[in-house]
Amino acid sequence: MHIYMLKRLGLAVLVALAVSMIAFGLLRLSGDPAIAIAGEGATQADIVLVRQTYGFDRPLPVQYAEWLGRTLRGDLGESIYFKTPAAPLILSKLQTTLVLGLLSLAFALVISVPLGVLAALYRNSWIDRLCLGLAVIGQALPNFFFALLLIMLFSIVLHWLPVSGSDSWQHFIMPTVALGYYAAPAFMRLIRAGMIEVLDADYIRTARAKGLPASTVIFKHALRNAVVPVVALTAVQLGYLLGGSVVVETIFALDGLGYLAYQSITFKDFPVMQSIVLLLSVIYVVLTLASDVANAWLDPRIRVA
Amino acid sequence: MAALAQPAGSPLQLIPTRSVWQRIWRNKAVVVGGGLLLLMVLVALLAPWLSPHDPYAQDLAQRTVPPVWYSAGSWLHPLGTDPLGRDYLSRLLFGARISLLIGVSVAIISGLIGTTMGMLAGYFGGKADLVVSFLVTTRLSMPVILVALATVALIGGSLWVVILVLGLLKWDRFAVVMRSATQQVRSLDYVAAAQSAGASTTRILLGEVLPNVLPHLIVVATLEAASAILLEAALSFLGLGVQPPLPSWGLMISEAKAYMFFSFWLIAIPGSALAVLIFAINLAGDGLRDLLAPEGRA
Amino acid sequence: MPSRLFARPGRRIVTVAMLAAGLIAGAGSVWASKSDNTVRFAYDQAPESVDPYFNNVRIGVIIGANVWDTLVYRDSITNEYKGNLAKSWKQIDERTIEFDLREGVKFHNGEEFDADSVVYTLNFVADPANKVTTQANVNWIEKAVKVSKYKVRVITKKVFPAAIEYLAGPVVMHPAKYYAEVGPKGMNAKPVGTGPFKVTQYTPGKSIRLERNADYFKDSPKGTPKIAKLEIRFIPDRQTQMAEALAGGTDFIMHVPKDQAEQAAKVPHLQVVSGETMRIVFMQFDTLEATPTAALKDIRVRKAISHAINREAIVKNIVGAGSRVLNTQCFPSQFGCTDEGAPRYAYDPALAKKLLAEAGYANGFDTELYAYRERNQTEAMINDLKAVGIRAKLNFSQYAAMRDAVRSNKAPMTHQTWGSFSVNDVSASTPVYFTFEADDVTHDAAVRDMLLKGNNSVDPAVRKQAYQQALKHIADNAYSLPLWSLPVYYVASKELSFSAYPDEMVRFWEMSWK
Amino acid sequence: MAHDRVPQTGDVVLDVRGLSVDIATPAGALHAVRDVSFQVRRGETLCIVGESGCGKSMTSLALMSLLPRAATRRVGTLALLGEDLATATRRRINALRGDRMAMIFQEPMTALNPAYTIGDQLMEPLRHHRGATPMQARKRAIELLGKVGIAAAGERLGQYPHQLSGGLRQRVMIAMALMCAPELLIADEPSTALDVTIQAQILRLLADLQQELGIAMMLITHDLGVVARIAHRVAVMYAGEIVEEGTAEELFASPRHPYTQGLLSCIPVPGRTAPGGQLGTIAGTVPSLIGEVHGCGFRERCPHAQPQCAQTVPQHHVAQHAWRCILEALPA
Repeated sequence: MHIYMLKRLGLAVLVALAVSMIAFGLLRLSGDPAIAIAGEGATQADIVLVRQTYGFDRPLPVQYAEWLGRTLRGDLGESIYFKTPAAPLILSKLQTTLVLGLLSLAFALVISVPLGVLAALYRNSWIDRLCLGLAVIGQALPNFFFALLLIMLFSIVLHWLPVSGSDSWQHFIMPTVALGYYAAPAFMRLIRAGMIEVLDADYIRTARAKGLPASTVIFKHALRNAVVPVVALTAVQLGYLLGGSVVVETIFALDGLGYLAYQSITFKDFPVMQSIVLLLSVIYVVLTLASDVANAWLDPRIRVA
Repeated sequence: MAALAQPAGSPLQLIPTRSVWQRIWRNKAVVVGGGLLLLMVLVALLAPWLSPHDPYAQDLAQRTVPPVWYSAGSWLHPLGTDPLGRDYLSRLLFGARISLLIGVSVAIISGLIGTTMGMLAGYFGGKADLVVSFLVTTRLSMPVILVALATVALIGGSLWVVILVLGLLKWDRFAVVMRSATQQVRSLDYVAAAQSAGASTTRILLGEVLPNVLPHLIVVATLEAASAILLEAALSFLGLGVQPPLPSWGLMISEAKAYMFFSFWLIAIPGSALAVLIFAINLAGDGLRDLLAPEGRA
Repeated sequence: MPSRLFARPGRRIVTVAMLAAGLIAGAGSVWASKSDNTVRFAYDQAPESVDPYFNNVRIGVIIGANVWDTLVYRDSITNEYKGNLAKSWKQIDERTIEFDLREGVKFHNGEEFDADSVVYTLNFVADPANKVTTQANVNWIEKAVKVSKYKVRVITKKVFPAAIEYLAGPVVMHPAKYYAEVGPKGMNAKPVGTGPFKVTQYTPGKSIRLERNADYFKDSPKGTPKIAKLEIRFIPDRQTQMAEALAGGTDFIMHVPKDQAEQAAKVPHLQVVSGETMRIVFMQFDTLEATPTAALKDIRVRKAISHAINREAIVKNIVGAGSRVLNTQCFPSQFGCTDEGAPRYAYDPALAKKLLAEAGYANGFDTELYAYRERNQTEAMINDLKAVGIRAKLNFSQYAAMRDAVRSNKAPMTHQTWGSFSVNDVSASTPVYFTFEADDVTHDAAVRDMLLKGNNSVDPAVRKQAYQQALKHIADNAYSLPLWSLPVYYVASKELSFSAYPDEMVRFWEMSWK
Repeated sequence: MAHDRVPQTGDVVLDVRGLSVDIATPAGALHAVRDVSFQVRRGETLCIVGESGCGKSMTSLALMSLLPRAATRRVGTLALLGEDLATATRRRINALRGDRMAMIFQEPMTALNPAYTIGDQLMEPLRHHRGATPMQARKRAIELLGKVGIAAAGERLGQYPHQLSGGLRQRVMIAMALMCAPELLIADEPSTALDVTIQAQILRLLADLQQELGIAMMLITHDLGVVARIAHRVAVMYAGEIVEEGTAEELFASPRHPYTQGLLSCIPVPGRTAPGGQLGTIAGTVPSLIGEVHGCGFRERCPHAQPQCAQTVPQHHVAQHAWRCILEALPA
């Protein structure tokens, strides 16, 4: 267990390093960062000064090492557009996005778990086909299009929900649905497949032979074993949801990381853009690590070895 | 992905036998999805002949004409015109070309990268496997949309930039699936036989392994193509994908969103077309996957 | 003048959704903002900084006028100059104006307004080292000198008759002590002015909340604000703004595209007000040595482009009511603006083709057209260009990104718009693009000299003549293609009473609920 | 040997009459169990013996209402302690299962849920059916684990199935089945999946427990050796039917059905099979049970087959011994 975890931790650190290199490279892709940082109207002397101050004249590996050092200390540079330090700016938006991501994940699970269980219980019946049909249709609907349809229906026609913003819980309903529904089919398929496999297992027959009610059999004995792969997917999906929030946050003008990312990309605000890519990647790495731990914990065969 | 039961006799061999066709025919998902997809491909190929107008020709006197089923519509523009007076049906038909071109090209690029990596990892195992696993993990940890958006913003949006960026980003699933498929094929007798007969590694990989993992490759390629089309649409929707006046469906949605409250059909038409295309590809892909999985697992 | 757009006989279909929207919205009473006397305003661009000297976007100018005050006030109807933070002023010599300041005015943080405020602010922004974004608004200032606590002198670098116009517009007054202490960054983080509204909360990129300044000085020509609270949200997507307006989530949006505005006029709970603005639209050509498209250095090519674009048709069909075709790159009401003697480039694709062939581009050429707003106009122009063989690729981005591309010589052609910071003087428009400043991609010394002569002469007749010569010279050489003036469409709650002005300024202090 | 023991003939615990199980297959209905009737009394062990695929497992699952989805049950009478199970609600069945009747399965390796501890799974029936407190359930679990021969029972409770050997797991399964002191215990090939040495231990344990608790036990097996050791009564199944039923003593002493005879000749029986003598084999294969099935299922393989065997086969009784054959007595 401990060795396994140490190995996973080592891999996570390596991946994070690789991602940081890519994020570092991303900024270099944009050309001379000194010109961008010096801002418009800067003279050649200003640019040279910036280049020296930031060390852009030194070899790339040295620059990378220094940049990594600063990043690790929490110094993400300064937003070129908003002219404030990038780290607090990003952190101030992170909460909204995390809330949105978790809500969407919860929403996806809330629809996919019952549907997946139902489809597995009544496999090959019309219920099963309906659930699978919903999944295929759900995955075919582009989320930006779906988001606009939601606005159209719930804000314009029905007047039930606010269109944009992030001030109250009502503001989160449509973004949550628009972001979360897309993750649901994957969960549903996985839960269905897992449940089908588990429901055929001998220990389910044992549980039924014990006279346990169907709910206990399904939710205690079956689902518990079927969710193990779901936990791994949860981490992956949360990562996707955080990344995918760019589209949804922009449409709903939800003041989160995705919206900031979109703004920074359109304003060519490289330090912010780079930091968000790095931050989301690191979050993903941490999430997968956490899911490995959770998986090991959920499966006694790994936990109690 | 379900395990390969019997790769040598996989249901989708290179030259399907009669019974294989029957199995495919019986799978409704493949028939419906494949049929729809075929229709869209035909429409895309025949777009220049099917289109009533030049998809780029503007007519400022005929702006935002509604489709024919509205009282103000006319058969001159069956699906109406956009706010610059361009024929919507023609744009939609040409848009199918762009979406399919993106789907196919991205699947080919990412397929080449991912398959090479996956096959090398699966065949050689050991260090090659470790390196590929590491690359896949690293790739997975990067948010695709964001990296694609940023890259397109940095080097400028165009059709080929979008294709290249997505192609370079979406190889992960190919690598994962090809790796495990190759691992299984590798252990089969005839591969061992070919090895002992002194066939070169390249030959074994291309001649023995690849044909056997091909069905899986096709399934992944289908699903990745769908995902690439959606991503392009999202990028174009955010204004960082292909550039106007190209009639990409994502771009058409993006351009129509300003008018959605008053001329809903402007957004509903390309939106539905996109949804139907993705639906068809996914349905066909899912169906193929079911055909491959012996226990009929989804 | 603003014209109200009520149900205009439209041949276009009003969708079911829109009718339903209108009915429900009309029936339902979601006038939360009316009851608490708040106006919710949505705008598409977040300013880089709230400090008016460090952004050059419209929303920055609007916030500037509502949160800060200027020494002078130009009456929005009569265009007459009145005292604002200054009670009176007099010209001491050609380059010096003396201001008598109003006493007892306090900044939002309690700091007192006096000569120090003026001196510090003007000397700070005039110093190029402080890198004010809006150089054209301040680079005429040499310095400000304190005479006594309430008397100050402003000295211009050269003779600069438009000084009062600028001091009535973008040149706002900051509190000396606070500004010295926190600088532009602190001013952005926590803005402090003397204006009718004070900032209570600012979240960069998201929103800015304002509150009526209860201690606003009584004698201000702006008058006491009537609405209690103002919430400005930055919503980048126009359709989200429109959705908010339809859903009753905002009370006021502007820059609504013509088509949408015409449809919104049919929604019962909304009113649509439109009018011409000072914002001019023009196509900028990079004719510098390092231009990305060498063809543009050839005058025949530029003339061909001028003849290729059907400005009348675009104005009529896309730009909308309250717009007119321009022949020189300035707004007609601006002092010194005229198209007298300037050539008219009529729509003539055949001539355009001929000119291109003469220039050696019989098969046209490839280039890029940069743009940042009104993309439908850009696309219509690309279509016209294509018709004569010029293949222009659209490069659409945010304003700041486009501006950087222009300034770094990456944009061969640019679909520009300019609102002159609402300054009613040519010195605020044409010279920005032709006096070797950052946005000048022509660098014609003759044009520069004529424009500077106009800027820096006292005699109105001399100024007029200089500007006219410059404008004609620019048009003769087709250095840029003046396109049209931009109308602005405001969509607002029917309960809101407000007026629209050609200067595109939103005067929240005048607004009230019916 | 079992026939040395005197069966205590008590009340009828399980009464089965006319039980049939059909399984839907793409080729048509498979008649896995056809018109089976038997009784199990308190204090007795009924062994159902037959080759794999003869329907004995389906019979046991049908009794517990645990048939797979594709299978359907038809039954004349199915009564537990006089209570009709055929028409009982699912809720009632659930109330009886694990409480009044319990079952042990063939595969101890997979019959326990890998996600929960032994203790949790052991205590579940008592807590659910009897509303026992955790303390009570734990006490009972420890007691029973001791009874099935597991040392350090308290520690075992916190362990997970994967930490236990196959034999231990089957003991746990037995203890679990006994938690609520059922009247009827059905054991479906409880020892088949285990090592030979463990097999004997588990069977002895079951037999001892049955004696000690005096419950009714139904043991499904294909192993006549097992039957000989612990059965009071035996039912021989072939092709979905019970072809012969009787006390273990009588059945082994004088098998009446040709199939039983064939089976018995396949195993070495001390005192019956001459050392070095040839063991018999039954030629042929089991008939397909798909579609219409009539007549004697064994006729294709029967050395005594006659044309009438394809007709309805009469049943013969001699005291408690019953068999189905057109012949009243087999030719010597």
